[in-house]
Amino acid sequence: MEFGLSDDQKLLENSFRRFTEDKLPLERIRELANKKTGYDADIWNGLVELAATGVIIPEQYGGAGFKMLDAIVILESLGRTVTPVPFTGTAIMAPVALLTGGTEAQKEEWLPQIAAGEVKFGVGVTELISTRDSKGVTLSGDVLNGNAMFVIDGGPADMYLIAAGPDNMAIVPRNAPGVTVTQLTTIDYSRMHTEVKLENVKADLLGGKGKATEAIRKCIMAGRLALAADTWGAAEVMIYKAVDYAKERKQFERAIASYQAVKHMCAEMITELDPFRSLIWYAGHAYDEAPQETLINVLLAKSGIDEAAKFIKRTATEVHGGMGFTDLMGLHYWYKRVSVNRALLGTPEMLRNEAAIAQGWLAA
Amino acid sequence: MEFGLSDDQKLLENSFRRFTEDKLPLERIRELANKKTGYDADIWNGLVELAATGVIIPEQYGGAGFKMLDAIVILESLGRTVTPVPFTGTAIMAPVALLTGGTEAQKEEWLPQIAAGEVKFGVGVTELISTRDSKGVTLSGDVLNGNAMFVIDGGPADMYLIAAGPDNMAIVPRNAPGVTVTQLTTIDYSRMHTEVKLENVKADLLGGKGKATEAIRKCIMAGRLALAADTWGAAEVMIYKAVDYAKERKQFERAIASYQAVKHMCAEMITELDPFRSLIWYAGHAYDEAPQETLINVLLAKSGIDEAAKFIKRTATEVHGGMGFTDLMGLHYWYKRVSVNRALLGTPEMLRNEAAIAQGWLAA
Amino acid sequence: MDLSYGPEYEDFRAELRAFIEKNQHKAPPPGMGMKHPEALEQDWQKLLIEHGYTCRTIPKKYGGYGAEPDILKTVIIQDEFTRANVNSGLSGQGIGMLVPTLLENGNEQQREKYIRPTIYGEIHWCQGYSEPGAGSDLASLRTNARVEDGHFIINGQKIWTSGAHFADMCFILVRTEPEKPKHEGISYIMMDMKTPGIEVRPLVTMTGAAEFNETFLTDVKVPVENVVGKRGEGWKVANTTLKHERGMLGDPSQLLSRIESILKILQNETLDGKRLIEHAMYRDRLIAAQAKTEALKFHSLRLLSHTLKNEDPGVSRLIVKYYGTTLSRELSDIALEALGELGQLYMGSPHVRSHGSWQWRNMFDLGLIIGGGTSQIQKNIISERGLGMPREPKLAETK
Amino acid sequence: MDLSYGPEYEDFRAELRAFIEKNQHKAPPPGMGMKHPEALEQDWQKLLIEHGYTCRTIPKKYGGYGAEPDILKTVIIQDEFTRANVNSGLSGQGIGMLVPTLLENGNEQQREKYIRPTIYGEIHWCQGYSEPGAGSDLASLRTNARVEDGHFIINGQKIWTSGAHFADMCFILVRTEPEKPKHEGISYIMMDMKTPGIEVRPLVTMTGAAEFNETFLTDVKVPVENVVGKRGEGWKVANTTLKHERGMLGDPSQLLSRIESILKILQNETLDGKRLIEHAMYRDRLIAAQAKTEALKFHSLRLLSHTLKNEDPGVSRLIVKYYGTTLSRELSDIALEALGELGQLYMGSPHVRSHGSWQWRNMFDLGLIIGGGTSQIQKNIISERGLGMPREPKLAETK
Repeated sequence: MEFGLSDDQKLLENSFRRFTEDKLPLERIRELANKKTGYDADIWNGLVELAATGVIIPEQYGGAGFKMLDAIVILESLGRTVTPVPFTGTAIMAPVALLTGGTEAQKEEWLPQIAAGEVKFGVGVTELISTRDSKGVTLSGDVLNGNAMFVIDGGPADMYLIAAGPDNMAIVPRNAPGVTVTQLTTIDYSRMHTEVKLENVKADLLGGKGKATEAIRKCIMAGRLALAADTWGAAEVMIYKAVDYAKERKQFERAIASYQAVKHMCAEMITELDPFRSLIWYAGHAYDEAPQETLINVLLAKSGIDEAAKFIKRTATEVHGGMGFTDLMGLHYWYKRVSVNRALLGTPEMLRNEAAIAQGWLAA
Repeated sequence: MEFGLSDDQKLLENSFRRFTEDKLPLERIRELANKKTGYDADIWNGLVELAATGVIIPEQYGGAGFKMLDAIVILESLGRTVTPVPFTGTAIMAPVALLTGGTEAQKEEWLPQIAAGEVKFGVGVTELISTRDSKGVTLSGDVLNGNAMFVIDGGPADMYLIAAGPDNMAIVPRNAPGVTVTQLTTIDYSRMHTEVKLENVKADLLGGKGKATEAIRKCIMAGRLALAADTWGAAEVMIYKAVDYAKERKQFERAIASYQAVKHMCAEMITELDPFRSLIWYAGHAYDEAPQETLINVLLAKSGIDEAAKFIKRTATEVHGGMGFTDLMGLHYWYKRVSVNRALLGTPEMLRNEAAIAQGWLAA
Repeated sequence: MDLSYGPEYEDFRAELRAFIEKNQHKAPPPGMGMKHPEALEQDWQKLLIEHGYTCRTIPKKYGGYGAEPDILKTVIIQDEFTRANVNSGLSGQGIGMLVPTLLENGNEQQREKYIRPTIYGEIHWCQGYSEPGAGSDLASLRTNARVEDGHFIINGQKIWTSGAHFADMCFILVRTEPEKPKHEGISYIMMDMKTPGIEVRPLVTMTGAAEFNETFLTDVKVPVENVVGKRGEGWKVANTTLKHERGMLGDPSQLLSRIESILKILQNETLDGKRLIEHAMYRDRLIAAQAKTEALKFHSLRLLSHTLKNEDPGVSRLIVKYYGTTLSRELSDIALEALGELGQLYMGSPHVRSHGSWQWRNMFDLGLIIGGGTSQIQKNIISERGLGMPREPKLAETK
Repeated sequence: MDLSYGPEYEDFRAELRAFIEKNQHKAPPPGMGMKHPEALEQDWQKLLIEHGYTCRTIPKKYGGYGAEPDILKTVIIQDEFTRANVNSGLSGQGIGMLVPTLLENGNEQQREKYIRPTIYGEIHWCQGYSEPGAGSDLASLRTNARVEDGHFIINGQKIWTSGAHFADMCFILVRTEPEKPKHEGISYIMMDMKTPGIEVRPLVTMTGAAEFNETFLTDVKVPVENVVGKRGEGWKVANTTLKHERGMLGDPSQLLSRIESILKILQNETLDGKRLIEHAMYRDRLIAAQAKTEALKFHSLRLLSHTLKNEDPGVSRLIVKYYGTTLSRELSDIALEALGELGQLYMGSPHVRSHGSWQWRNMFDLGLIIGGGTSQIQKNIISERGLGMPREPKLAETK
């Protein structure tokens, strides 16, 4: 028995940290953010070479056949460098949906392409979590109508998985007739989500009509977990950037890191952050090894790390003083990444409400 | 135009601060708390001599004929020394109810006795704010049945004003047949509230049947305001006790007041506290001068100072370190006073909900 | 307590309401002040000054309305413009900071020359205090000036010079006596932004906009008579100004109008078919923030009363910046969090609410928490000056 | 990650469940440990040790079960006792702190003499560390001992000696070499509480109870062989113990069972006819706290894994006390606030819930935040040792 990363996972962690840190010095992060595409071919191809896009895809479909916890190790690294790639949609949510609910033919068609980096998926499930500007997509016969908001990673996607109610999910090519894709620009320019409008689009339904209930459920769960791991990585970096800056920056003839106020801000940040890594890990572990425990742990993990990151993004910026407010330090790229993660696939308040229902504390 | 206390009010403030501080050194506070009576004859008589029990009672009924803001000045002082007297029930809530809704005969009977310190009133309105263990008192014909929880200052009271629904309030002697009084012991031993059970008690109704609607409304409002002012006074003392202790206490060869962490805790406390004094003052001013603004300001003032005091009671204790946790320093008497004030006549959550309704933000 | 709205004030309010009603079509939209005042703003400002609705207490001889301080009128003016959501005249660092400084520390000639065009929006000012290495420790600034031929020759770099790219003038702190202890060698100088040697570069912030600038100074020549107060006393002079700045930042009427805007969001937007206001969590937070805002409103009145009577309100004044900026951030947090994913959309995006101004506001609020004395500095000030706690003890010499 | 509950562990759990099921009628109620263990507790403790359900890894020769450390079994034991709400054996400072210290720093004779009776509840210990003037700065303690005729003669005053009035023994820190620097002149001594010269006075706390004592020591004679470790090395020895204490305080299974209790309150109590759980605010806060508790649960497992592998988990260990105690206070806050006025009732009052234990808990939680290193000290440790930030700089000599 051991709670923690295996030696293999530590190697994986090291190689991805090296890869993302090499690829994404601050100037490159800034440059790519300014493009607002949520994608970079060079990084994407590198990830494919490292077998990342197929991390949870079984070997029989051309993937690495690893577990969700391995994916989390990668996601932490991607968060650490606010990596502009459609990884959550393509390499986590789409494979989970396909593996859970796809027909054998659908798996054989799409999973090898994902693993090989030949296709990028955006995933539209927002309306199953909450409705604001859109009531989502409806299916009548085999035709889809409606619009899906905040399709995860929809910006650079070639293909979409769009939920139509809780039981159906359609595989929709971006260029299919009747599909209109509109980019939604959030404050985070490192990933691009979209609105997808469907007008009489003929549906290829995941697993057939009414067969996607479980696929959608797990796809949302995995997406939330991915965002939690991404936030964890980004938030940890913010803390250490603050600590390092405080050690360098002098005011009143002292490094500001020697002021108790600054020290305590840093102590509070790491305290809020650190335990959630274990909860995220456990939720990832449970995904494969103790499925019945996954849902509640994912809900608690994402809502918890979102709250911790809210505190950290502000406090780390304050430690940086005025410099934290400028683009010179670039801290805001991390700030914005965790801000948007918080709002996607369920705000903390919504997740906690769901957790009450999931535990039977409250009627659904 | 001037926002602040008048010269007369400053004199009033000084004389009450001197009086309460003289009467209540820590040892005396401890001694009286251990009695758990919520009353001390010596202090009560002193307050009567200072005309405090009749502060808001018009001169024609033997009172001082002052305004609510004057009462607030007194209440702050009483809070400052966690004074064990039934002032809120007797000198604020009961006179407001009588003045607003009493018949001339009722006013003439009770107000002079209150002003002269000859009678102490407990006031039972809790069930109009929320029901938990009790649904309150009902009136049929002219007979009362039911039980009233958390009758303010009911411990030392001779008389009770008990609401029976939103429109009726009964004047009930403690020793009337059918009345059973049970002391409810909270953590705060400086005031004693009670449960009052009524079995077929014949009612003397304030203003007559169905005539007490406005009296009850104002009585609750004034009670809340009184608790807010009391909390303000108690919380301010906690801060200055913490500041003084920090200046005295040395650890690692320095006064702990020179540590930035301790300084910032004190700065945060005073920042949370101070602005609410102005809001409480304004609410007290509005009570007489701009009645239509009173309700919302009272709701915001009490809920706000309750939250501030929650932070202050904990932080002031932490500044005192282990000593704050002991009875040696006695800080806990203030801690407990503000804790109980918070829960009485509406918790902050309930008051904020009421504020939403009062402003028409939400349907009642 | 005397808040009686006697007949004089009721009349005043009625007149003001009538004025706003009648003239609001002439008013520019309430703006962020990120550009030089144009004719529209200048005309509106002129009208407001003529009626005594702005620059009320600035003496007539300098172009102001010349009224005696009158809190109630000040409050009524604030109230009514906020209520009507009508532009209440020019603000900014010239009117807010330089003018009070000149009134307190300037000589007659400087007052006559600069106050009138400043309040009429003809001269727009920027502030040159902070430097990249001198933030909280402002007095460690290194921009310096030597004197040659009746001129200061200024060299160095300033940061956070908001509006420098369209400002006409800059009031700047420079080290004129480098040999003196750090607080004693500083002078407060008014500098024409058209002087050769000034280069202004936009400073991009986290909001993506360039609300501020970096300003590089190379042999900038400024006449010696442009010093305000005495040479070497700039630190004292600047502290007058900083005091005014800190007063500006807790603005409760701005916060009150922000609460109104959030309320509209909560009433109009829905989540799962239910209005946001019916979701207890957001409503509860908004009202908790409203309580603090109302408290700040009356607290400000109390401070004004003290000011009028020349009383020192002690710690009560020192808390305002920390309280106000923290509260402001909480308000924009509430707006964003209630809006969920929609709250994360930014300028130009489809579905974005209020043009993304809540996100802008939220980031800028964080900037305000940091700027003009971080919260940590504020808490030092509150505890030391307000509560009499000891200053950071002197350190041993390190080698 | 290997959390597989293989057949060995499933069997272990099944056995344990059967054990609890069969024997729980013998168990004393889960208690606060505020009295000397009596026969009932001692018998239960004996039964648990025999089955390896407590004192599992303490060597057999000292009376323990003598098992190899096995995290999964530790977790299963914790889980099952918590789940069944059955007394999981004796705790307290003897078992929690002295025994590990003796195992690490004691000599063989001391181990043989004290460990067995301690874990069997025959010798109950109290701790004599803090003094009225030595709290966070524990090493400034002034209780002293001189040596005469093979004995320490101890004089001074200790505070926070919980259970001193019924303890058999006390492990105490005293200054034995006053001439040495403050950390170097301290010794760790085991003292019989029946020795003449010891006076124990109850220390009333804010809870109204006397959970602690003040202990006055006048010429108390203790044999020199009762020193643990070397004379003058007591600071190091005590730090072993303090490490164990800090480990104890973040106990997630206690927090998890507290969440269960609060849940029952929210499900059973009503406000205005609606169950408290249906009031969004309390529910939301409870689940936010649950998230932190679950995080702490897995965090603790992670730390245990590190410990087993002799790895230093760095900052991750240092945060536990601060995180756990803060969380614990938030939980008791939720319980009290949800109960409204009823939550303010205290021991003995009509209508009081859970005998007032939530109020007691809430105040005691604050005591835990302060005790054993205040939150401020914890944050110093986290930032300095965990994040490598500079220690408080040396001060200049003041005169």
